[in-house]
Amino acid sequence: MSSKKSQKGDAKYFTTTKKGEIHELRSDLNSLDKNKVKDAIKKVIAAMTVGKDVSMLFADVIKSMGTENIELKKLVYLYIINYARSQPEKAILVVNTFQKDARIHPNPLVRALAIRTMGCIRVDRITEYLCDPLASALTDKDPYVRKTAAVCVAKLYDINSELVEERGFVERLRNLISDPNPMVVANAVAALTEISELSGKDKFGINSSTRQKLLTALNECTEWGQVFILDALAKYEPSPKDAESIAERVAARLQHANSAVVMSAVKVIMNYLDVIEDQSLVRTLSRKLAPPLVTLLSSKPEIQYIALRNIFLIVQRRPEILQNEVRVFFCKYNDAPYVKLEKLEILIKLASDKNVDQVLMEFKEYAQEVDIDFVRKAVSAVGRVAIKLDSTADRCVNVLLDLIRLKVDYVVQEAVIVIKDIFRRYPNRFERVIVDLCENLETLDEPEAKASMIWIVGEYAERIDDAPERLEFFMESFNDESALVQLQLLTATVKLFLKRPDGTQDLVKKVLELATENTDNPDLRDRGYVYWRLLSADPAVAKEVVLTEKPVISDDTFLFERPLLDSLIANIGSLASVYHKPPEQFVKSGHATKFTAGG
Amino acid sequence: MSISALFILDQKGKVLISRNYKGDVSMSAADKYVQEMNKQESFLMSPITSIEGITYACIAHENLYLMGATKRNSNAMLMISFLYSCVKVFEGYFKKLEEESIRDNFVIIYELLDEMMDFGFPQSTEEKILKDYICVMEKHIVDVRPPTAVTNVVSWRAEGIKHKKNEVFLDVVEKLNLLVSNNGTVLHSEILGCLKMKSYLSGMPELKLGLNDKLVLQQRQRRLGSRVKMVEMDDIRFHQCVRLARFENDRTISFIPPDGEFELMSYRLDTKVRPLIWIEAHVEPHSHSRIEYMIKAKSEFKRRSTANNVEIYIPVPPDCDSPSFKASIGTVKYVPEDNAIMWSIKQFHGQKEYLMRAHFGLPSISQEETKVEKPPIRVKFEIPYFTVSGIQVRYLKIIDKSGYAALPWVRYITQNGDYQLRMAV
Amino acid sequence: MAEERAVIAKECALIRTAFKDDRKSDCRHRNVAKLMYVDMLGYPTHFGQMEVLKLIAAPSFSEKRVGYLALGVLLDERTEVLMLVTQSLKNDLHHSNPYIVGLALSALGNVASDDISRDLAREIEKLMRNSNPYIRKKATLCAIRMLRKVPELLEEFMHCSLNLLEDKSHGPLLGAVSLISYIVDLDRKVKRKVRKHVPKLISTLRQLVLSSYDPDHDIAGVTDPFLQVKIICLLRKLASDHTSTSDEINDVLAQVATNTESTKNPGNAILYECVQTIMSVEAEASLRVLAINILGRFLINRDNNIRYVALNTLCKAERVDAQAIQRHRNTIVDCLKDVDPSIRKRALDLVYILVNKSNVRALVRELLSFLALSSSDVEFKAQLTDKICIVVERYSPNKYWHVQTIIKVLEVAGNLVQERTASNLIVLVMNEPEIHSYAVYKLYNSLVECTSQASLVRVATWCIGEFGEYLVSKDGADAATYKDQRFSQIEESDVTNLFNRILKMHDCPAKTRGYILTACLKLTGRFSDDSGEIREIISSHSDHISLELQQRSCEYDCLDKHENDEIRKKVVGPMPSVRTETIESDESSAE
Amino acid sequence: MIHFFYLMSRQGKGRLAKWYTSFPPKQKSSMKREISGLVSARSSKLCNFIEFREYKIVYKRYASLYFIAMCDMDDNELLTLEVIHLYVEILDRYFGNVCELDLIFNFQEAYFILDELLINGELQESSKKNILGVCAVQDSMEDKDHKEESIPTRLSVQKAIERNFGISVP
Repeated sequence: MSSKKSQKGDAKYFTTTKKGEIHELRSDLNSLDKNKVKDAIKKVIAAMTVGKDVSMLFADVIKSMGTENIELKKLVYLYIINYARSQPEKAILVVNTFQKDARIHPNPLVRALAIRTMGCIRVDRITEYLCDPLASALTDKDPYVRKTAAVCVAKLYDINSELVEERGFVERLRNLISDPNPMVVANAVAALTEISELSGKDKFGINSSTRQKLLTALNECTEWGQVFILDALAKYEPSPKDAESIAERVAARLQHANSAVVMSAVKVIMNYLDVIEDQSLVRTLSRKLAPPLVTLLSSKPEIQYIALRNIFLIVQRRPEILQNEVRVFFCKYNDAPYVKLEKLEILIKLASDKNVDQVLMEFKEYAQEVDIDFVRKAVSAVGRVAIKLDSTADRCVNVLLDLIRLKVDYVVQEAVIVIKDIFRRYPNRFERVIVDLCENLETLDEPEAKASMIWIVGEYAERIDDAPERLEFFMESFNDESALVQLQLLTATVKLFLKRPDGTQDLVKKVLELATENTDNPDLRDRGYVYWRLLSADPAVAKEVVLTEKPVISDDTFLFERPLLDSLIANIGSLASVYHKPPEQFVKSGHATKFTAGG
Repeated sequence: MSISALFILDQKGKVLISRNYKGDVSMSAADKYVQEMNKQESFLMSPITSIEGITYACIAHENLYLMGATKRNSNAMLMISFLYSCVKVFEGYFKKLEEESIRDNFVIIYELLDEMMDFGFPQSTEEKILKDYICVMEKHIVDVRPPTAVTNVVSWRAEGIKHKKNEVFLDVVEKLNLLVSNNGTVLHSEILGCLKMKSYLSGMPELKLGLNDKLVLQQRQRRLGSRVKMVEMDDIRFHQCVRLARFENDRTISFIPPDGEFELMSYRLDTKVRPLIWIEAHVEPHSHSRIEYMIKAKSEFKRRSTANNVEIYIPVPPDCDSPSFKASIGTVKYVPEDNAIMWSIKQFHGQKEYLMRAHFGLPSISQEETKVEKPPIRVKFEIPYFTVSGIQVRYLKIIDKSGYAALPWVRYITQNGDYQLRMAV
Repeated sequence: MAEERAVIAKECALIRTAFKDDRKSDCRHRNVAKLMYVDMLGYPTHFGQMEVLKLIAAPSFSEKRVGYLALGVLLDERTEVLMLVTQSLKNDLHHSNPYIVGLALSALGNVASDDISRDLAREIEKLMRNSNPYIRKKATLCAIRMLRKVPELLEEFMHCSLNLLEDKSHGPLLGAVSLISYIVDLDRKVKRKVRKHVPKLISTLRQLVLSSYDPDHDIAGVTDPFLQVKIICLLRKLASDHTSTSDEINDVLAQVATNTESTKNPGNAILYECVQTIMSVEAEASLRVLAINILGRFLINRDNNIRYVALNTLCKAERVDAQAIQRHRNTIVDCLKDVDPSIRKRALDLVYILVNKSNVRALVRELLSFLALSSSDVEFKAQLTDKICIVVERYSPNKYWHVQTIIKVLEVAGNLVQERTASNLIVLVMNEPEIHSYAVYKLYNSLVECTSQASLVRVATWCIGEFGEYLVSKDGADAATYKDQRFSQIEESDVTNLFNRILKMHDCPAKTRGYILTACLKLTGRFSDDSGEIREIISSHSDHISLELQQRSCEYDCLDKHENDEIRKKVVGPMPSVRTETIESDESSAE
Repeated sequence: MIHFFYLMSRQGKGRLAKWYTSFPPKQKSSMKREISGLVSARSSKLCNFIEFREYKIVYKRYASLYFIAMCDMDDNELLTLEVIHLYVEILDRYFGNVCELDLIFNFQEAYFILDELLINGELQESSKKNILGVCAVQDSMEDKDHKEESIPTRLSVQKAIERNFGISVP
């Protein structure tokens, strides 16, 4: 079956897939006609683009390396980056031209290109040849070459860190921080940060003069350069005085159009706020953070997402910053699904006595939407607000009851899960709703919902008349249940027996047998034996132990622990802040290096 | 903080072009991501995803995906912002960024990718400057050199620009975002304003812009008297040409503009605004047979203003049929692609109220396993010569060494932003 | 995409409105045809279901044709309105025009529900005897559909289908063989009845194999490979576990195996079926050799498809001819490294079969090194892990090697192994007092190195809890010595520090925490806990959000502090060993 | 048996989809999506079989189209390839040097032919001649109908789709 297609521009290169293709290309590459050669190289690159292996043309392609046509030269270089590693023997052949281009070519564009490309060829033997040209490039008269050379030091460090140390390139890089050109400074900062991360050591040694230079460059360099500098400053551990002056200068960046600049500025300030002693300044700076954060929510959805993940951390750390902004987190119909889920989390965090009615109305609205994930989270959110704010618990429970009455199965399951936590937060306050929950007992099919319901039956066994029958109902499918449910069923049945020993012996015997003899789950078996031994030794002691009073769960159950939160705040804007995991948990190599003050 | 490799994928996840910046992520990593995309509904996937130790940051553009991959704890905001900058640059080069234009320009895209990022560090993403040394037209000349602007303090403007007529156009555009609950309370409203500038000025001009910004004016109130209306902006963001440190100091907006069109600043006002156009909807559904709508539209701005090209979108069920309408003004259309009725009113004067009725049939068989979505009512409009916030340009001073005189032109307009009223049913 | 969606939405709106307009009923079949296209693109078309029924009930052939086609595309057996079509179907099955009967049969064969099958089985049985082969073949396949839905209808179709084996046309014959194959799978008891027809099947097959060129049924030089394969497959079903039938078909299988060309795909399809059959019936030794040779050729074939089916056949043939497979061991192990995941998967299944008591050490070593290398394909890695664990459990030459090997697996892929692997290891250790100390030291050392593999963490935690006393005593350390492996005694605080380290990990799952709490409870009876650190861990989860952890923490804390120390001692005593029958039965169910 | 027969363009666009086992709509679309991802990710050097959930996918690419059959695990994969090939050959004879466009504009015919080839996912006829013969007879019966109505339906459906759906040819 055939399909026809118009061909124009570079697209025509994608269609030449005939058998003799390589042969033809080779002869074209060796042609005397410059245009033919150029066309052939484009075809080679096109083939490379669609994933075809054209490495066998290495020797033919590099013949054109010496061309004075920059576009062509770039293509040849691109080819070399791609295939040098698979052809290390031949890669040596190109070193000469590289060195020549890098050192003596009159055009800075070519000099920089050669430096940039050589650094991308990760072949060990070539690396040595890179050192001399790199050394001269670092002091090139053209800033374009210098800024490229700065990055190249980081590349070299990645390939061969010893060589970099040996040749004193790190020292030279530090010198570039004093370069008159802001872009050179920015790239030097980026390279030093990279090298510090790779080595796990502070290669920066920020001191009062470099600090000054960084702040000057911050005002002058490109938006990306500003991000490099801000990220470096965020790692710096300033004295209280330093922190004040730097934070004040950095605050201006909050007005930048580029979201990455804004986020990195927020990171610097959030981290410095802990150090600053002047509380009125802390208040001023905190106040300045809110508006730019809210503005990020009018950006592209992906940016909103990252902003929201970070705001989640920021409001946990400094709740005052956004306490009056709850409305901006209300979900819009056309918000991306991942944005909606994050907004919900923040709404829970920002819910307070002042705004709780409005927030609950919103949750109720969301709980009737189409997206199941979102609906479940909205239901759970209602409960979590109840756990957080004592004064609102009654209202929240009423909303949950309304939702349960809709009889949508996943809404009911989610509600059961969260109501069990409300019971544990406010004992003896909402037991009236048990009746409503029991009505839905048989529709539960998710382990967590089942486990929660079973716990409720066991915990309130003395109030639920038919508690034995209800537990027996679950026990019929004991072997098919997940461990979570089995464990709860075991405990609940033992509790039932201890509370209502009459007529429940058989049931407890049955569950103990199921848990110890019929299972291959060692944990469940242990639990079974613990209960069995307790009950057979002394039921009175068993009662004391199993029904022992449990502390009320606290309102901060869903908060991050302080060390984790600190680590995440230190990483605002980075992937760690998006995953809500410290970097060491998802990054294999690399280190979170702090930059300490060097005087 | 870097992107290890960058991929541009087509709608089905096929790699159209890629660039490996660091070498620690294999180029087949894209396949893993696409597999994951096929497993999940792609629009549900969060923009940052981790699969087997590799993080993927991805944005969707038209029918394409731009994706960056990394193994490190990179700066996520930088990754996403950079991808958007790529889109902007490519659009500047090829008008439309789509499969076709990528295939037709892969050489230039390689060049740009090489110039915009080095070893994962974003470098220059100013389209106008890049065009100075990476061109669509082939240049065989040897001496293409990096423009000084690439590394300059003023990295957004080339030197030696000349225009016959020196002019500046300034458009103040405000968008009103509104979210109304289904019982008619305004949940949230905010104004997103933006100053769009078209600058055709020679040389290296210094510009200074004065607004009726409350903080500035309060300082100088005595001198000006109290007759000027003052606006307090909650947040301001500036183009990188504006001297932020200076603004932080004395709230002076001073800058050397890029040549041509750009967005000078954007601002946000988080104030309670009266909804400019208010809609009430009454719906009567009879399932499996028909559904009826009664819609009331009210303009709540001043009598002498006029909203142009007003479009009111009322959501309807996706499987309704046989539409019929009756409206006291304007035209009504069933727009099946949006599952909505569109009521359009060319000119909606202030302080007016209009009515519209609609009737649809419904099929006797309903769709399997679907829950009814409840999209909101949306309204589009434009009100010229008017800003909701009341912001005004007080002056725009232009100073160049050569001393030419240049004329600034200023226009104001208010539009709808995200303007949503939730439906009761 | 968005563009397409808009175009479709607009078009569908027009179609919906046209459906409601009686004046436009002559456009109906065109609109329904469009809806089929819309459906294929994945958009809803429920509003057109009633119109489909109207088309089917219409008198003209062209409307019926579209209607029935749409029935099979826009509706399926679960569609509620399908029942409404029963009467129309019944009418059309009696129609004088055979093509209209054919349309109804095709549609019925593709979408019949339980109810419709019951209602119309009679009609279908009659049509299977129709004089027109076009109708016979369709009715026969329709019968399969009905049996799929309502197996009790078997008796209804049995007799008729056997008669069809005499059919002269390939269509009905093919259908009959397929139907009988299905029946035989459904009810093994009918095999006896069907076996009477084996001679007929053999002669038909022989004719096909030996026939000269038949232009109507020739596929690349082979006569009707479809029918041949179907017959061979049916013969296999009839002959497996049945000696005399096996004897009966030996000759024809040999004929097929020798006379079928293996250069092209149709021939290979037949050979593939034939080899599978030889492997699973009681074939003569010479025939078996023939089959093994064909497989050998397949295995080294350059065509990946052929290699794939060769591996597939070997997997199925294991029961009979383990020896033959062993011959190809190296080729098969190589296939594990193939770039093609489909081939890798098959090869893995085979390697699993290849392992026996004598080669288990060597093969497992190879698989383990392979496991450590294969990082990319997580799914494959999980399967590989699973297979390694099963063969170790089954063929392990001694318990030390067993424990050591499974721990290695847990270290590399502890997040991928099945629950069963962890619990089996625990039972193994538990039931063998002599390796208690060896295992606990081994696991402790592993855990110190690696806390990221969930299963390893749990197994180790459990064993540390149960056998912790060995860790902190000189005698325990000595008892752990095995060959040149020696261990040194550790401090109680080493254990509590390790537990604390795990608990402090942000992503430490509740399950693991539960294991640690119970282990700590047990350790209160095995350690001195002078420092009170164990007690601290126990009480640390008393207000935990997880029900289970809170319960454990509070219970254990109360027990630990209880004045009646005797009870605590009794509770934390060594766990009774586990009856191993449960484990074995478990193993077999896992296969 | 074949549970699902699917034609897909290289770009992943569905061209024909026929289910012989019914699944809920959501599952259908997710299976389609996954299958299309699995198939198009495989290089031409790999074998034509993929294990997918409890099924096996047998597929083959003909120029710009993938022909995909989702069948039982223990089906004869090589024979299923032959079924696919038989279908392709019949299409080719029916349309005369068939191309993807033929299937786009005449998808009804492609379905009609498939209904003469398979029922309930089982092969009903192995003779190309027979299938082409009965299709021809039915086409002529249809044409006769239309002469009476004097509307050339088949052609007009084609046109309507062309016009209204604005199908973009790949």
